[in-house]
Amino acid sequence: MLNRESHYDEVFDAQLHFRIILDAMAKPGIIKTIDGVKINPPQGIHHASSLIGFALLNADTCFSSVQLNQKEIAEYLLLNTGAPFVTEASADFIFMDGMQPAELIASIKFGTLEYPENSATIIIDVEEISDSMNEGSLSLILSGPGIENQHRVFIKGMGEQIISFRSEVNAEYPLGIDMILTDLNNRMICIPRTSKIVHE
Amino acid sequence: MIRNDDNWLLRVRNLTKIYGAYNEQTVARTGPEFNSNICPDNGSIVACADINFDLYPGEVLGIVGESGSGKSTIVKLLYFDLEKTNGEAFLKPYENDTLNILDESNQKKKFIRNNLMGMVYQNPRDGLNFNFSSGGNIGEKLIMSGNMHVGNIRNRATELLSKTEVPVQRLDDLPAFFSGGMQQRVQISKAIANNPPLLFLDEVTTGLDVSVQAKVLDLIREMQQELGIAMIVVSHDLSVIRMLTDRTMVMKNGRIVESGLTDQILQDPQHEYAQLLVSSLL
Amino acid sequence: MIDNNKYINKYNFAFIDEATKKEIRRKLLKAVAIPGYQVPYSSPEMPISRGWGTGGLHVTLAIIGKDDVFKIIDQGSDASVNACNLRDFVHTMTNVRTTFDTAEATLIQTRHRITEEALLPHQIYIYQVPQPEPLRSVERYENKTRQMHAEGDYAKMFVSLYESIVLHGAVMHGADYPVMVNDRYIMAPSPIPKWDVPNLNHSKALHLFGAGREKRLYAVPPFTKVAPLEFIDVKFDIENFSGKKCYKTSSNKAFLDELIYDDGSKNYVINDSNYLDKLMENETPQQHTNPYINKIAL
Amino acid sequence: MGYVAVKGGADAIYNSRELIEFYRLKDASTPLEIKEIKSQLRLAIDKIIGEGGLYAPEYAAIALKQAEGDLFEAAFIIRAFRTTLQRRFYSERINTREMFVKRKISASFREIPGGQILGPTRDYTQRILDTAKAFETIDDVKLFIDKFKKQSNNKQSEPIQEYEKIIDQLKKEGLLKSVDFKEDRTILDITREAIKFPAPRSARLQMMARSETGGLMAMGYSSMRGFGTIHPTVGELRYGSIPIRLKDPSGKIRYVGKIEVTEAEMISDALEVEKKESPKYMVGYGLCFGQNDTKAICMGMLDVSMRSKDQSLPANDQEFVLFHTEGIESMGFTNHLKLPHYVTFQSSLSNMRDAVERKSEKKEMLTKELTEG
Amino acid sequence: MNEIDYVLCECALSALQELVEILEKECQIEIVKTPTICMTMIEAEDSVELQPFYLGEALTTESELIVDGKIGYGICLGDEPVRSYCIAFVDAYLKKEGRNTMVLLNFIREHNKIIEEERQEEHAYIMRTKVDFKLMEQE
Amino acid sequence: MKILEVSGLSKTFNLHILHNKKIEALKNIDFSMEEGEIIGLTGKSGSGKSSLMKCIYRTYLASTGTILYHSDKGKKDLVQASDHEMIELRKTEITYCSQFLSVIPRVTAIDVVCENLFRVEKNKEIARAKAREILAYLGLAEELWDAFPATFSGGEQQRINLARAVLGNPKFLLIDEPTASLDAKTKEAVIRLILNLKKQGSSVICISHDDYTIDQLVDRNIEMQNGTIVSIQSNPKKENS
Repeated sequence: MLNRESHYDEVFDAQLHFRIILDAMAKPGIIKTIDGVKINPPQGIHHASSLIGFALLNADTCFSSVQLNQKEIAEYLLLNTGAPFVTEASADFIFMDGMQPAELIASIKFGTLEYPENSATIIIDVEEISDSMNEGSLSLILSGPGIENQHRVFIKGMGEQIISFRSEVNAEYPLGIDMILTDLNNRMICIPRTSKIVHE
Repeated sequence: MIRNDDNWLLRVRNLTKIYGAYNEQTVARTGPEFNSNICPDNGSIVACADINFDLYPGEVLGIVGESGSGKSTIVKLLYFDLEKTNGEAFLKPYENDTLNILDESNQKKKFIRNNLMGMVYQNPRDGLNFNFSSGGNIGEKLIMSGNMHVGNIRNRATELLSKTEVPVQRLDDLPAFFSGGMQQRVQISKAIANNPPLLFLDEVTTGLDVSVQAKVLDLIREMQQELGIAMIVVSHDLSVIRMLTDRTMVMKNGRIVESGLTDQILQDPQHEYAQLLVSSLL
Repeated sequence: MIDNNKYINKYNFAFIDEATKKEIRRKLLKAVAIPGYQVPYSSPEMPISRGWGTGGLHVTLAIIGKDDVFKIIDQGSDASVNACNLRDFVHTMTNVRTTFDTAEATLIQTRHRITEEALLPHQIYIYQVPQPEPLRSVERYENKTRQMHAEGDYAKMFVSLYESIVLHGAVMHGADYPVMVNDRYIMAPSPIPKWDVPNLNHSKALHLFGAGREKRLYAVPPFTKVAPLEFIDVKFDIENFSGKKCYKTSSNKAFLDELIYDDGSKNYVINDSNYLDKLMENETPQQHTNPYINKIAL
Repeated sequence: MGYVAVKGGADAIYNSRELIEFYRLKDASTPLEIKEIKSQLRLAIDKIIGEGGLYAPEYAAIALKQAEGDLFEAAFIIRAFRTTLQRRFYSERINTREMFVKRKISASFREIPGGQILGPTRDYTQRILDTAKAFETIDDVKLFIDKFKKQSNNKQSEPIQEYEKIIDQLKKEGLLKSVDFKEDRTILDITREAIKFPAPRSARLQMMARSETGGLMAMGYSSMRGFGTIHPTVGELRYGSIPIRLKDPSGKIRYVGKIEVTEAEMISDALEVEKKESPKYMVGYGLCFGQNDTKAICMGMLDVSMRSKDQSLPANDQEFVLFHTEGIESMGFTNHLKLPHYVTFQSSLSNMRDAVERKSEKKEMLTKELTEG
Repeated sequence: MNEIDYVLCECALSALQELVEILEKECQIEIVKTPTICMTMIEAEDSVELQPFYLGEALTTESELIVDGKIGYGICLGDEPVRSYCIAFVDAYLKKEGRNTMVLLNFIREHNKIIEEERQEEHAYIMRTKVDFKLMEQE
Repeated sequence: MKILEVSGLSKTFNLHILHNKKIEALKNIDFSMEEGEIIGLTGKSGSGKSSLMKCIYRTYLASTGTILYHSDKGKKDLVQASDHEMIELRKTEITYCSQFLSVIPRVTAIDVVCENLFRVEKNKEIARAKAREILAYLGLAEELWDAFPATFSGGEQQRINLARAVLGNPKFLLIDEPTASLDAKTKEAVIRLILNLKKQGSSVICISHDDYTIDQLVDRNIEMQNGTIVSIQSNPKKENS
């Protein structure tokens, strides 16, 4: 049985977490932590991703989840935010797992030239986001707006394919998608469409 | 036998523009043989249909016909002022001459309009921005092609204005205060600013005084000779067609009823309507 | 039975209801992701007039938290009446600490100026924008300007600069000088003087713009290229204060206000009131550096 | 000394707020009761709830008092108050045919189903200033009410009923333009999503419902007077109350109260008829909170004119009509000119002086050339 | 006869309050949501083409009570905390076991009659302003 | 080497607007000509000389038959060739010089003459120098060179027309009445000019009513009557030369 989260303050927690996301979106690749509230999300979605959902979702927007435990996650987010669950093709926010097939990205909203903001934001659960190299992690070098020169970040638990699909979808700037990555330790980074990614 | 069929500059196939609902019958039940371009079933108007032709580099093609025959529609479709209902157009100097330019993105169309085509409208207001000076109008085209040097823009604009016999001291004046003939010459300067290989002229002398008409026509002839630019000249006036064009298409009710060398059309017209049209020429 | 507490309405933290705040926040994230692009938003009514900073307030109230330190200036001054009014409103609705000190603030809302003191990486700089559409002067219809942005079709804008150069020998845009952001969008930097425009380029802080009446939000993230429009042979330049200096500090390296006295005589004073105060107190506030300011001979 | 924002702005605005309060109260007259404002300034309240976009007559009365009777300002206060409230419910779609009719007239026919019911209207009050109102007492009021209630009806009292509409008749005869399903029929909420052009009809109607009456009237009038092609006839104008129902959180549909609205159905020749089709009428629709004939009629006219393909006339131009009838916004922006602009002005001054200098240099050079040559 | 909610929304507040004060004595009440003002967006449609659109919002008061384990919602137009509470109470009360239906129904019946009479009276005043062409011709 | 082979050529005008009246202008014309040959066309007015010439130039569309032309770029049937090919040939190889100058207002005599040359010779002064040379040779008064030909006499206009036709040394020249209204001296000059073209390899078909011109100019003469060829004869005066 999923419960309404009672410890979450929809005024102040939402504000605090939004500011962290805003800061991360303005400084792509810089690692932030999103934490501080006791919640009990269902299996298959990160604590941090749930908090991002709480901060950004409500009845005026819509989301999709393509995670394994999709049904339960969808119910959980709907119950706590009021946002309707829709197909990924029409969703404003999409929750996914870093190891899921990247083809999903090709079928989501990426805006029009007149209204490029009418595009999806994807929240991707990965295993670990770090400043230093670990066994099996992807090494990404980001550059573009928000980054002074370039910035290196290491991601574990995300398929390389996601990066190449993203660059395909984002080829015709300003069209594109924006990504938020979270890990098991409540760390997060943002990768807006403007970031150029080189991965090694 | 030799045929240099691949030498075209612009290739147009099945170009069709219909206002209103469209079905098979819309085209089949209109045209010169029905003496109407309004579909009896649904009232749709067939502005032009099944237009096919090739234009070669440096060639001047006339389109003649009464008003409402669809002649202006063709150039407006090709210049992207109107959205086609059907059909294809290919342009040799474009990046890939197997792409239907009518289906390209707006951005690509803008590029084509700005660099590979020019248009001179009957009404100078359609071709010129009356809030900008004549230099600014020409500059707009140059800037679109990446010329970001004020001095160079002014030099080129001066050159173009003198070529089109607009007094160069009018460079910084607003064309709103020019005479009709001079507005038309500024429009021509603007149209050829980026040396396009193709120029459309839509009734450019209609509405001008006779003496001014002659001057504008001379200018166009001269430009054509000098620049070797291919042109499509739309006019209801056969003397304009005779003076400017190599080939002519005669239109009626949205269809081409005859096409041929201009002197042939004028001296040996085949189609009944073309004969009627020529016989009315003084 | 309950007490009849009719007409006793408690205002929400930061005035705006949470649903609307969320909408503004989502739009702000998109604005940051597409620098210089104007994102339409619902723009709820504020208890101050349209044109008096409602867009700036929307941004401030949607992002402000209990721990923020809020500064607001109008025309460079912390104590201008409009700034006082909005500061009072924000404080009443949030109870956050307010300050005049640029360095201490976390959120700075402004009308018509960037502070003379350099901005810091953790600061968010919020602009009240009267007219967000830089192309409005050359195209009055919204759907057409939107098309122009969509296609990056900016020739008309440059022609208007060309016309100004031809007519007056220089681009006559004073405040609100149009800029190109991230080589893609032409953006109105709000009516800040040309003096301030170069400070947007590769700034350390995040800049958020709110146009309430026109219902648009846009942003310039830190370290983003912001280039004033110019020609190869006619360059952008900042206001010319040559030969003039602040009568209080003798400084000539700041945006100056011109004072006209009753007898018709004139004087100049540093516009940014907090910066002026700091200089008067012999503090050494860090000023912005940019090629235009750097070349001014002391 | 020139105009410079000196320190002390905070004190000045505080004192200014006090001063305006002083001017409101300085005569130490009896404070106006909200109940009295609400009932005796009924039409002012109707304007405020309409333009404020919030049906809350009591709050509108408070706003009117607070704003010293300035309708713009009061509507503005209501709009701002809206911002602080959560929108918790959407009503079931209202049905104006359920209206408890208080006024119902048609200009297009002499006799209409249910008859012409004038209802409460100021149209025939003969605007002769009634100085007796200066001496009105509570006794006068009571006397009037007693007398009014006792007036005998010279007809049998008719049962309350719903009436057929003129447009139903025209529809039956096939004289109305059929629904154009190519038109954008989405329902947009302009208070949640910024309006985009071309705007769907739903957005235009919503925006007009909260537009400023005077602005709508100016635009509607322009269309009738010669800057437009609309020659409308009032098909039917109704004023009355309609029930509001909504789904409660358990999903049950509940009655929650009634609101008063004015509805106008404006008959006009259809603008663009498909060829071959016989001419048709189209109906422009106006609906607004409270009793406001002018607003409903003008809204109905502009509804028609904005559907024209010819965008060259002011009243046909969506962007022009909708942006320029938004009273609260235009009031705010015109008033913002009062704010100091000395930084922008200084910047423009710098340009201007340089340009003047360049011009005079040029002139000097010219005169030099002339005198020397 | 009109629906219960109609009567509860339109009847005199003092009478309703009196009724609820009597009924609530015998009940366990938990206030889940104290009466709070909020907004309801009113959806309308044009009468000819049935194009739906939003007319504007109405001020609404909502509350949520649990009465002897049964949930009740009270929603009404205007800033009406007491009425909202009473409606929520009645909503819940009608679901609970051992309710006193008779008292409630009597109240509804009685007040429905009052409301209808008032409506009829107002209607009569309005009908005086009807233009009667036939009558005028006769005179 | 043949330059032109006409076979089975006929031309019928179908006048729709005159109740579909049919006029047979040419009937079953056969002849061929060698490169460098000058052929004269003679016959009464209305015998079909001009029609034949216009069919070759494609101002008239032949009804049946073929007109094989040996261009520098290969063989072409001028009846079937596309309009584009005809335009190309007219610009580079085949020139038609009519009896009447179609006057272009406001263009000087020199520039009228140069018009075709301007297409290939971008340096206008070089082109004009060539034009002056020819106009001087044809004896057109120098003061007329920069005047507008609209006001010229018939003879003056004809010289302009001729100069224009020969300026680019066309490979194949069609001339209608080149010497009609010229004085004896100019007539001589024109004849020499055309013979000179022949020397340079041009082939010429020339319509003339003037026996002297025919005698001096043509290698063979085709006589026409009622749209058919009645005789093709070599010019005895030319056979020896």
